[in-house]
Order: sequence, then C-alpha cells, then structure tokens
Amino acid sequence: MSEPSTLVRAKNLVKEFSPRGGIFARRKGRGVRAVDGVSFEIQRGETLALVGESGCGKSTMGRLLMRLIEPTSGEVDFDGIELLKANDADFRTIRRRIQLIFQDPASAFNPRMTVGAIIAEPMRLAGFSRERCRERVKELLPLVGLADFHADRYPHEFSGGQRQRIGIARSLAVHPEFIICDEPVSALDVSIQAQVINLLTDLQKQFDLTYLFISHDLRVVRHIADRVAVMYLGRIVEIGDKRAIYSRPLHPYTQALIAAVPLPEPGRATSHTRLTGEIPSAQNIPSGCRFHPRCPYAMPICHERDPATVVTGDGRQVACHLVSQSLDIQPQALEPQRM
Amino acid sequence: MLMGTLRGTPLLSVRDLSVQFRTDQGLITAVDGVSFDLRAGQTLGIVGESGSGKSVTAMSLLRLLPPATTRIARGEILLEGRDIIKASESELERIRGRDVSIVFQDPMSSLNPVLTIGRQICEPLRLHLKLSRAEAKERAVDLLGFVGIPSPRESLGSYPHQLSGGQRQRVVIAMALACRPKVLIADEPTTALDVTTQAQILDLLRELQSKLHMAVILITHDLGVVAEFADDVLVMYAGRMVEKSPVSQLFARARHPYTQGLLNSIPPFGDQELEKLPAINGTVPSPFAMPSGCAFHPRCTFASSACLEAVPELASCGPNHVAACLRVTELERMHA
Amino acid sequence: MRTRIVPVLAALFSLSATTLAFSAEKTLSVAAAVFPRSLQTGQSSFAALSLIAQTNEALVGRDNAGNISPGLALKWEAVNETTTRFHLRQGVKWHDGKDFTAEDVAFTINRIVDPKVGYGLLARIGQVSGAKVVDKYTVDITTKTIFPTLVRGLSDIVIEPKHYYEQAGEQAVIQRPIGTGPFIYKTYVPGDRYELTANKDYWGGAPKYENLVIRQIPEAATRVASLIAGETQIIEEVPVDLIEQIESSGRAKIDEITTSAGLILTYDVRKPPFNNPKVREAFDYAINKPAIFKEILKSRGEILDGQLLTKSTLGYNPEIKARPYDPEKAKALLKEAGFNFKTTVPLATQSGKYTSDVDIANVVAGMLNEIGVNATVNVVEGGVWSQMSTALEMGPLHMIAWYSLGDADFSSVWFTKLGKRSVWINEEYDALFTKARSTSSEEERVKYYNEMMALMHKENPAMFLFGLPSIYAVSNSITGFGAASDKVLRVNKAELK
Amino acid sequence: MLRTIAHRLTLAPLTLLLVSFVTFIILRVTGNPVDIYLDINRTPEQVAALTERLHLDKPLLVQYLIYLRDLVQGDFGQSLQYGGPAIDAVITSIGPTLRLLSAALLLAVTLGTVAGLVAAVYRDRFPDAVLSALAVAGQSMPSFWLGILLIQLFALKMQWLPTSGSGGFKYLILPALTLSAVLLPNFMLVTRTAVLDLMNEQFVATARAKGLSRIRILLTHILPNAANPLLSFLGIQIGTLMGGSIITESIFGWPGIGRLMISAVSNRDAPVVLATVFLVSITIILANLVVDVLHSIIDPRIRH
Amino acid sequence: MARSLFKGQLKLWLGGGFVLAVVLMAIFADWIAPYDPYRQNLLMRLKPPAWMEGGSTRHLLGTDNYGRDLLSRLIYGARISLLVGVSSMVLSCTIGLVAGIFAGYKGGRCEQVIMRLADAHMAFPDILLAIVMVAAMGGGAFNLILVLGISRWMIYARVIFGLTRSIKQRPFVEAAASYGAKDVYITFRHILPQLVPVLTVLAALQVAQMILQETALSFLGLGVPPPAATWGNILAEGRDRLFVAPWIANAAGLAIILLVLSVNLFGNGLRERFDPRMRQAA
Repeated sequence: MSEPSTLVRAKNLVKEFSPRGGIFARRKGRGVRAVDGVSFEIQRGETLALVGESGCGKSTMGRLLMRLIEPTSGEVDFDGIELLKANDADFRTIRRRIQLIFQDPASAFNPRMTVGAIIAEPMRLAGFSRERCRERVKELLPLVGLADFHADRYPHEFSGGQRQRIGIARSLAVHPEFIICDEPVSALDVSIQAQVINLLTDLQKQFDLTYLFISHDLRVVRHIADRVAVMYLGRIVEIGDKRAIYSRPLHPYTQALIAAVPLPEPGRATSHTRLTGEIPSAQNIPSGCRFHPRCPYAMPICHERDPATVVTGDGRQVACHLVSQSLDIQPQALEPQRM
Repeated sequence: MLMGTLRGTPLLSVRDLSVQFRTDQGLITAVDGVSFDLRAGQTLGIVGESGSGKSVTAMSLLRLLPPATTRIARGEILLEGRDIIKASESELERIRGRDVSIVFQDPMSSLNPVLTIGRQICEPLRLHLKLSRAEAKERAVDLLGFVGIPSPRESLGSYPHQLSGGQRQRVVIAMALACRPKVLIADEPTTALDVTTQAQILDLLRELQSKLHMAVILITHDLGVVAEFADDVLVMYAGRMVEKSPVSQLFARARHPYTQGLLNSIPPFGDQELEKLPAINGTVPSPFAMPSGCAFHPRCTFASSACLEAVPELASCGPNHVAACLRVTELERMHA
Repeated sequence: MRTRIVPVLAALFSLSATTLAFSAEKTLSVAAAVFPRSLQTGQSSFAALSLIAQTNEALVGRDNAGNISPGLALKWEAVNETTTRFHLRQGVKWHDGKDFTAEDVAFTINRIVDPKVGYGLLARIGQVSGAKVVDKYTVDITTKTIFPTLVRGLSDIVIEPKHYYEQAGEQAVIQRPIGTGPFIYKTYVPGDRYELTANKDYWGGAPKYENLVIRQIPEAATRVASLIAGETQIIEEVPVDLIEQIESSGRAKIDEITTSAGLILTYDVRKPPFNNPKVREAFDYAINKPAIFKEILKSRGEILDGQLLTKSTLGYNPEIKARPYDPEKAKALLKEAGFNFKTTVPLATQSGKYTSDVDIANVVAGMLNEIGVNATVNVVEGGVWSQMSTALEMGPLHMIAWYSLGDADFSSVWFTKLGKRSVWINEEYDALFTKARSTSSEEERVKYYNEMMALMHKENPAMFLFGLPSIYAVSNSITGFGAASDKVLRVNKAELK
Repeated sequence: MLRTIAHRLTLAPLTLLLVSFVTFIILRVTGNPVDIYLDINRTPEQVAALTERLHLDKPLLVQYLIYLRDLVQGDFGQSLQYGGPAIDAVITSIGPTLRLLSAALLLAVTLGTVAGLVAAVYRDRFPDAVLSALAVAGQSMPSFWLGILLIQLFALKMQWLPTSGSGGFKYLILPALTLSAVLLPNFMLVTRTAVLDLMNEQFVATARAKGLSRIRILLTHILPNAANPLLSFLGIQIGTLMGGSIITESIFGWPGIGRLMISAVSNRDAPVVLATVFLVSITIILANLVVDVLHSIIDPRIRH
Repeated sequence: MARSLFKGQLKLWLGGGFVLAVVLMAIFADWIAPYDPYRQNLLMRLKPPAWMEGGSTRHLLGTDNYGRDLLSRLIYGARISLLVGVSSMVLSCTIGLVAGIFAGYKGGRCEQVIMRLADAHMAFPDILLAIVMVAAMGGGAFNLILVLGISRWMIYARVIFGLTRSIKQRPFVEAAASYGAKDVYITFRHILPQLVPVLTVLAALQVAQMILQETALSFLGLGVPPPAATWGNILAEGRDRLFVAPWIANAAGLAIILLVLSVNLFGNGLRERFDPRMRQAA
C-alpha cells in the first residue's frame, strides 16, 4: 500500500429522482431523494465498504461517483480533478480510471458477445488496437483464473462464479485505479463467494487498486473492508475504521445491523437488540432523525432535528443525537451536514 | 392435540427419497437418497448451495412438483405413518395446509396480488376447518395479531402490495399456520429480506414454534441462520445428503470435507482476521455432468482415487451424526 | 359483473328485434341495387326516381314499357305553340289530407325552372319557362320555344306539395316527403332501407298489402340469395349469370324488358390518341360485340346498330349497321394512325350502375389487349365519377349509358353544347338537334334524328355497344308486377299470394 | 388508477386531433366538394354559395381550424351525400355497429376464455394441440372469406339464416360469428399463455400448499389474475375489432358505420367520413377507458 | 420438452417450405403458369375446376368470369400479395424500429411524443386509415405498400420501445456506458442485436397480417385495381358469382389462408426456436 493520499472525495452528493410525468401532466411534487447529502473520502489503496439495507441508496451512490447517474448537486473529486465539472475529453480519460463491477454477473454481459469481446470492449472504446486488445485479453484471463480458450465462449456457458471472474477481468482491462464493486458476491453461492473475495483482495494488492465495496452482507464487509460507511435512507449514519465500527458500533442502526447478522455459532445468546419495523420508503422520509421511528433510544429531539455529523475520538463520524450528547457537543455548534 | 405423537417417535419420516426431472437433455436426478426423521417440536435445517436439491426435497414432501416433468423415483415420505407418495390427490389436498404447511422464499410472489390478505388467510380455514365466513375472519384477525401485524383487523382488507416485505412474510406465515400444522416447511423464508427484517422473522418463527410445538424444516443456504435456529442440520450437495448431525456438533466438528469447506468459507465475524478466506475450489457440478463416484471429489482437497469410483454411503461418525465420505475416519485421524 | 352485463346485452339484442315489427305476410320487400343519397327530388338517377315515385307522382304517368298515360293530369291540350294546358285529377289528396290543386303544380314547376334551385332533372323540361294557375284544377305550362317533348319530359317531374314546402321548408321535405302516391313515407335509412305504408286513400286504388320495404343490397349475389331465401319478393338488377340459378330454384321467375338505354364507350376526342378518327374506327373494329352480347349479356337487351339509339326509340335509323368485328383491320388502322401501343389506355366505368358494366368493360379491355392495345379497367366510385364528369375529365375512355325514354331528344341532347356533357362538339349535329326540337312535326323530327345518328356513326365520338336490359326477379308469390324499361319500381298493383 | 385515466383523457384529444387532421387534409387535398356535389348544370351562384359555406376559399389550415371550431360546437357539417347533418347519419349507423361489436365481443370472450383455459389445463396434450392448431388456422383466416363460407353454408346451402341485411336476431348470427373470428383465436392464445404463465407463479404453489384443488385455484386464483393481461389485450384489440366490422358489414350488408364509411369515402362525403372517424375514435377511447376502469376493479395494484 | 422442440422445428420447415414454394412460384410465374393470366376467352367463361362436372384438365382450377385461367391468375396473384406483404412489412418495421429505439433509448420528452403518437394511432383502426388513404390516393401496389406500411408502424414501435427500455436497464448497457460508450455505439452494438430475434418473429407474423390486410383492401375494391391478378381481387370477383362459380372465391380464399397460415407457422416456429416463452407479440 502506498502512502495514504485521498483518491476520491465526495462532498454533499445529492440525487433526487424526479417524479415520472407525461408531457401534459407534469405533476408537481417532491422527487425521491435516493442520496441525500453524502460526503466521504477514499484513500488510495484502501477499501471503503458501503453497507446498508435495500433501498438505502448505496447502489445509486456508486453510480453517482462515476457519473453514470448525474448527481443533482454536490462535488466529486477524483485524484484532484473535479469530476462533475470536467469537460467531455477530460472526463473520458478519468472515467477509464474508474470501473464498475456488477452484482448480477448473468446480466452484466451482452449475451451475444464472446467473452473475449466482452473483456475487450472497454479497451476498444478507449481506442486500443485490435491486436493489443487480443493480447490484453490473453493476459487478463489467467489473472482471474480463467483459461485462454474461454475467450471464444459465450457468457451463458459459464457458472456464476466464472462469470463474475469475467466481469472482474473486464473491469481490469484498461488499468483502472478505482473500482466500484456493487454487491459483487451477493448473487453467488457461499463456496464461490470466498473464491471471488479472495480474487478481489489479491488483485487489489497486485495492482494497488482502490475499492468502493457496496454490500449488504456485513460478514463479507467485515473481511474485505478497511473502512465502513453505513447508509440509512440516503444518508451515511456512521463512517469509520472497520475494527472500531464492528467492535463498538456507535449509531443505534449500526448496532442493530451488526446484531442482526446470524452467526455460525450455535447456542450464541440471541438477546441482541432487534429493530422494529422496516426501512421506510424514500418517498416519505421521517422528520428529524430519519432513523427515529425505529430507534430504541429515540429522544424528543430526534423527532425534530436532523442530527449533525460529529467526529468521535477514534476518528469516526456519526450522525446521532445520542452520540453527540454523550460526547457533550452542542449540535447547533456544528456545521450542518447539508447546506 | 399436537401431542398425538409421542416425543421420540418421528412425526415425519423420509426414507431414501429420490426425485427425477425430465428435461430437454434427458432425465436428471435432482434429489438422490435423502432420509431423515422429524419429531414434533424439532427443527431440522437443510443446508445447501443452489442446485443442491434442498428446495426440491421440500416441494416433494408435499408433492408440489409438476407431475408432468417430475417423478418421485424412490422412497417413502411417512407422515404419522401414512405414505404421502402413495396418497391420492384429494388426500394430498387434505394434508396440505392442514398437517403440513410451507412458506416460500419470496413473500411477494407467494401472495396472490389481486386478492386481499384476509381472503387468502381465510382460504385454508374455510377449506380445512370448515369455518363460516365470520368465524374464519375472526380467526384470521387472531392469526395476524399472532404473527405481529399491527392493527390486524384493518389489515384484512389490504392487498399484498400495500404491505412491506417483512409484513408480507408475516402474512405468509400466518397463512401457513392457520390450521395449526404439525409440520412447517420454511423454504429460505428470509433470503429475500433485509438483515434486520430477517432477524425479526427468525425471531417470530422461533417464538411460534415454541408456542405451537410444531416440527419445522428450515431450508437455507445460510449456515448462520441454521446455527441460530435449527436443532439438527442436514447438508446437501448435488442432490445427495452429505452430512447430518445435531447443530452444535456440526459447527464444532463437521466431518465431511464439503461441510468443513462451507464453514470455512464464511468470513469470520469475531476478532480474528484472515488474509485469505479458505475457499472451496471449483464449481458446483451441473446436474447433466455429474462426476463419477463422490460428486464432491473434483473439489475435494482430500479426494483419493477411491472417491472417483464409489458413491459414498452415509456412515455414522458420532452420536446422531452421519456423513457420506469414504475418508471420514481417516480425516478424523488427520485432524486429531 | 355478470349481473350487470347481461341486461345491457339483452337490451341491445331486443333493440334489434324491434326493428322487425312488421308482420311478414303484409309486407312486400324489394331489394334494390343502388340507393340515392337522399330522397331529394330532381336527382338525375333512376335509383332516386324509383324511391321518390312511391310517394310522389308526376302530371303525366308512364308505364313499364315507357308509354305515356294520364297521371295527376287527366288530360292536356295545346293552347298555343308554347302553352300547354293541363286538366288535373280532382279529389286527389296529399298524404296529410290536404287537397291536391293547381297551386301545387304551378309551385313545383316554377320552383324547378329557377336555376338557383339546381334541379337535376331540369334538362327533361329545359324549355319550360313557367306555370300558371288557371283555376283550382287547371294549370298552364309555358315554354320558351316549341317543345315537342314536354309531355314526355313531365313524366319524370314529380309534383310536390306547396303547403308543406311553405310550412316545413326544403330540408323537411327531403327528410320526410309527402306526396299523393300509393305509399306513405315511414322511415328512410340511407344505405339500408326505405320503409313505407300503403296509402289507403290512393286515387288509383289502395295497394293490396300494408307495408312496402325497399332494401338496398348492393351485392348481386346477396340480392339473389335474399330472394331465394324468401326475405325479399322482388329484386332489381339481376346479374345475367344468375338468371339460370333463379329460374332453376323454382321459387322465382325472371321478368325482363329492354330499356331505352344505350350503353356506349365514349372517347375523349380532344386528346391523342382519340383525336384521330382512325383510332376510334380501329377500336370499333376491335370489339366483338355479338360475342359479348351472347356470353356476357346472355343475349338479353340488344346490340346497338352503330348508333346511340335503341331500336324502339323514336329516331332510330334502321339504315345504320354496326361495324363488324375485324381485329386485323383494327390493327392495320392503328398502325396506319401511328398509334403508340405502349401507352396505357384506362377505361373508366362505374360498378353496378348498369347491367354487367364491369364485366363488359373488362371484356372490352381484354379484346383491346388482343390487338396489342394496353387497355386497363378503372372502376370509379360514385363520388369520384361525378367529380370527373363535372370536370369533363373522364380519361380517354369511359363507359356510360344514356336513357332516351323513347325519344331521341333525351339521349342525343348529351352530345350537344346544350347538354354540356360532350367533349365531342359538332356544329352540324347541334344544328340538327335544334331543328328537331323546334318542329312539331314528328316526321321531320325523325328525319333530323336519323341524320344525327348517321353523323355520329361516321364521326364515332363513342363506341356504341348495347341496348341494356332491365332484369328483375320476382318471387312466385307475387303477381301484378312487371319489369320496367325505365327502372322505376311500380308495385302498387302487385299482390301477395 | 387516476393516473391511467388521466393519461387516457389527455390522450383522447390528441388522438382526435391527430386523426381528424390527417383525415381532413387527405380528403380536402384529393377532391373539391364543389365538383362532386354540384353537377354540370350548376350555376355560379351555387358554386359561390357552396364554396363559401364550406370555406373552400380559405387556406387549408384555416379550413381545418374552422372545422374544429364548428366541431367544438357540436357541428360536424352537412352531409354532402345525404343532405342532413353528417353526425345524424353516423349516429343512426353506430347503433347497429355497436350491436354487432358487442355480440362478437361476447362470443369471442366467452369462447376464447373457455378454449384458452382448456388448452392451458391440457397443455401439450390432445385438446391443446387441436385448439392451438385451430387458433393458428383462425389467425390466418381472412374474415371476408370466412363470411363468404358461412353464407355459402348457412344461407345458400342450408338456408337457415339470412344472407345479409339487418333485422331480427337471425340477421346478427353470421356477421357476429364472422367478426368474432377476428378476435377469438388471439384471445384464446393470450388466455392460454396468461394462464400458463400464472401456473408457474409462486402464489399458485402457495395455494396448492394450502390444500386448494386445481380447479379451485384455476377459478379463484388464476382467472382473476389472467383477467389483467386479457383486458389489456382487449383494449388493444378494440381497434382491430372496429376495423374488422368494416369488412364484416360490407360482406353482410349490415347497415353500420363501416358501410357508411365506405360509401362516404367513395362518394367523397368528407363531413360524414370525418364524423365517422371521430365517432369511431371516441368509441375506442371510451372502450379503453372502460377497460382501464375494469382493470382497476380487478387489480388492486392499479387502483392504489 | 423434446417433443415441443420438434414441433417447433416442424412448424418452421412446414411453414417455411410452403412460403418458399410460393415465393418461387411468384418469381417464376412466367414459366409455371399454364396461361397468360390476363388472356380472356369468352367461350371458356366460368368453367369449373377439373374435378367438377363440366371441368376439364385444360383449366385445372377452372376459369373466371372472362374465361381467364384461374390457376394462372392465382400464381400471378402471389406476386402482388408477397410484394405488398413483404414491402409494407419492411416499411413499417423500419419506421417502428427507429421510432421504438429512439423513444425507448432517449426516454423523456422524446418517448412521450413518440409513444403518445403511437398510442393515438393505436386507438384508431388501421384498416379505417388505410381505406381513407387509399380512397384518396388511389389503389395500386405502391400506394398500398405505403398505406399499409404507415398504418402499422406503431405495433413495432411499441414492442421495440418496451424491449429497448428493458435492455437499456440491463447492466451490460450500463457497463458499456461506464466505459464511455456513446449512444450510437450502444444502440448498434448492444441493443439492436438483442432486438433481432423478436423483430424477426414479429416481422414474420406481420407479413401474414399485411397479406391479409392487402387482400382485405382489394376485396373492398381499394387494392390494386383490376384486371391485376391479386388474390383479393379474385376473391371479390368470386363473391359476386358465389351461386354460379363458388370455386373462384374459394380458390382465392384457400390460397390466402394457406399462405398466411404458412407464414404464421413459420413465425410461430421461429418464436419457439428463439424463445419458447416469448409473448404473443402480434
């Protein structure tokens, strides 16, 4: 790992999906804020895991970072370059340095293309010669544990794990620095999951890659991440070092999340905190702290005021009134999370 | 009334169950020689990866597989001594939903989208218990309250899409429990749910089981869920059972290399950190190209030449513990 | 759901049942091929007159053979060269009970001759200048010149009630006509049916049945089927091919009559190739008229003798004979004329307007093909046809029939400047026509007519094909009905068995 | 639900505008009504009067706008063919057409649903093979020939039914049969596919696990769900059915809107053609609205 | 399963074979047809087919009203039916494809405009539009192709729109976009190839519809004008002679149903081959 320096910095990212409407019926109304003012940094060479339950906005977040979805507002800084303001040519070269690995390896490929063509596609789009593409494919296949002859086959001839390897090979094709892994193993069987996770960590070491690892599986995240960001309803509620978060989660949601993980330890006491209710729809976000309706420790202030993000002693950032109070910080003294 | 069977004698007894599918490419054996016993109040976890035959086993228990393409090739399914395989369609209809119920993975698609949940819960009540419309409705309200649906009476008129995922699964469970079945089969009941919801549903199931003293078959791919929930565990691989034991024993001392591999490949959650996860190499075999001998041998680090030839039988390797591995004793010695 | 849908459907079906409110025994059903667009008087189609004549009558009657008889006028005499006096039938009542008087006649005639009205049949009495009431039952009609065809022309002009026009207006008259005729208007559904009830007080004797329904069934085969199935008792425009079928069914018989219509193929003589008389002559030689007459018309009607007029029409020239069928000569003539065989020659015709019209057009085109002419058939719909004929742009060839009503004047007029329909203008012909119109001597008129026919035969403004038959099929259960040479339905004397 | 109805309602004026515009322009460009309706004996006064009445001296677009203005006031213009208001002719004709359509629809829907259910239940077995083969044959059958065959058989040979025209119930049978054949095969196939698809649904397995019999599942679980795709299909097919009625009407001399349309078109009676086109579109839009409402009655997901 | 595969195969061969035979027949009509289809012979009018009383082997299927050989006319008639059927399909397919991809890919206002147009058009019977247009523009093969082509574009547009939109949401399109692929590239490389199977099946089935539509218009007298030998014309002429010469209408009717049936079989066979679960598209 090289010297810690920031590769990606997201600041106050917001994505609001506008409501659907016809040409005549432009319905007035609030859009859905899938991502609501998210800021974080990723250091070069590290793995930041973004965890949360379905609908919390973590996948949208990943796509905002590479402008696959255009953010409504906010800033993304990649290696010192303001991504959202970059012109087309600049953006094209930057985009090559950021790659995405998809959750469902079955649908991530055009079923009518051979594996070779699939892996070569990013290169061809980047203007590589046919010859170089072929060579690079030959390099990449063994790298991800596949054989040369696989290049002429079609995706449907492969198993799920193998397909994810193809996806990884494709994402590596143009020598990226930053890879966004969107639930890369959640569609795989347990025994295959481990293989792919190992591959990802090997590659990270080999090519000095930086990962944003999006997942709902806290066990996998526990293994692969350096730092963890927990998202709830479009916000990051807690972000910090993996060990700190897993050993002593501060935000009640993080606590509940970790407590809910079923562990292969029969007889373990099950007296852990259970959340009631379920994650509300992003269309009607609760007032105040958006977690308060499910929070076992909710206080009157939680109903009214959006908690500000505070930094704890171990460098963690948490957005919770309870934490702020225990730290004895006046919430109003802090800069609000979003302008 | 659930005490009709004495503790100790099995409520459900499956012997050498084999199920075959007719496909375009020919006949395949999806489940081969599965046997287990289930007593009232007991929970059996069936664990396996996709294609291991665990869901097919579950569906066969109620003979829910389409007869046009499936065939139960061998075996017996004895429910309180009656063989379900020999039962007529009308006998089956009496058993289903009354003696044995099933909960599927995806609560959304398990519910008919155009019928109210009240109507769907009342269906088995009216059918099996011959309740009147009003009686059934009252029972449905009770049931919904029982599974933790807030304001159950109002919910009767709701449609599935108006509920959240967790509530839907609660409704499905209420439906399955409507006639107080002796056996509840839960086929990946929490896979489609979020972690926090999964925890809630598992808690609910556990609570219901202890209240109703049902036998539960829990089918899952998640060893963590099994560890929290089951009394006994049956591990399946490529259609065959490879190991069966009480849950504590399995997690403490798995005997089959596959089970061991499976346990090892779960990322640890405690304080220890691993550079690399111990993964099982290779992939699950296709049902059309089953390896000879032990189906696991191509992926097994301990495979010997014998494993290529003989299909291992289940052999006892401890109290209530069986495993289907030729080298189970050798390995035991190796580890010791 | 079911409970709500059923009554709605039941209502829909019962609705359809109520339209059949007539008792079948007392109803005469007639199937017509063509319906007019409305019941407006003055439309120059026989289809219109045939419907209008059920309710309204003319001063002068006309029978199936075309003979003139007293109608609403009992008798008439010339007062001077340009005035004719009509003595009206007394005691005739309109359907609303009002008396029919000379006022009505004067009103009708004076209305028609007003050019602003645009009365389509005005040409029938084109020379009339007006009408004057002499007394309640006497009226004088004056003409601009001597007008020998006045009386015959009046047989096409129905008299309309003055009081009704004044009370209700023209639209109402069209929507719900009132007449003196044997039948009273009940409903008219354009394109479908005209329902009438018998006029019990008809001066000519009440019809022997209660209701008359005239249905439009455009498809000939369906018309025949309806007759054989007993749904209709009389059908018009029987296609010649089906005659045998009807006769062999044992349920109906054929009644036919030769009409006064001459079916001709008109050339556009203003433009090439038909501005060349040799081409027109060649075409005449190319068509085997006797073969068509025998095979297509099954020898019904007649072959025109090289002239516009049928044999029974006043003015028929017995000396003219049709040019014989001689394809070799036709080819030779065409070559001589430098005819361009590559150009297409479309032949415009209407469909179902005249007996076997499309068939004849197709066969003619086929025969032209035989001599190397690239002829095609262009079946033109009614609306387009009238558009084309108004613009006098019918294309190089078009097929049409002119009715003479027994007197050459009525059909030969269409080739004069006065008739406005001809692209062939011949001063000599026009002069002869004017002379014929201006003499009161029938002998002289015939002489002029004969000369006109001879001139036309020589000049060939059109190919003269056939005198058309009018073929009806009548159920055996009907008596007292006969085929009409003018295609006007006369059913008031019919009886249902 | 309100959304779909609102969608329909915004679509309605668009459809009407579009359809009337296209028809208006086509008809105006291709024939001058003055030439059609005033014959050679016309007077200049008449020409001037008609030209003014029909605004023919104005630019085409202005003519259309004037037409629209009159339309809004309920004035479709005078029929050139029949003299009276154009809309009257259309209204007299739409009754028989609706009668024919509803009879055909009833036939097609009942027979199609039953046949589709049977085919689905006996999937890949003899009844399915026969019904599916018949359906494909039916799809390939030109309705006009079917009409002709029916006339040959039932009217000419057996003489059971009238050949054409309108009147009592007997007159309705053959046209309704012919018209229903336009829809029936497709309706059956859609039913079959829908039912087969639904049979694979998890909730059907759940219902079976509850102990419900197959027939009960078919009736109480599958059919209500199948109604959904079937209704959508019906919505799309209403136009086709309307189109089919034009041909059917001309075969059987049924005095409906189709025959009126054909005669109006060939006589260049623009006001009647436009009024017909307008009413047909409105009928289809209304029918689709009914379908939408039924949709929402059957499917709670749409309702909420 | 294997049985149904075979069934699909059988449909494909049976349907395709007959269609091919008709195509060859149409192309080589000059050699195959025993007579000139336009050659009249008044003495041989309305002769029944060879197997009926009064028929002769000189005219296998009998003659029509003008003594023209019915078999020859049917053989030549295939030309028009196929020409109009295929050409109008190509036209409407092209319009629909472009509109559908555009609407499905671009979305937004573009989608609104195109799909509302398609909806509006859908709410209007295509035959009605065809009647108005043909009546105004006149018959003839070219006009017919134009009219039929325009009258059905929205069927393709709707199917293609739906497919494009769903393909666009598939991750591989997103993947391509993430490498900086431009819209045109994505359309041609990733979307079009996915559309091919559906489009092929739809097109095949639509040819059948187009042939039916052409014959329907000809039957109403709005098709290619006589004396052109088209199946619709023959049927319309035959209808007027159902009493005396039912074989004319029936021969043409049979020809139409056989061709349309084979095209349908072929299309269904294709559908089962490409995707047994593909929805009723047409």
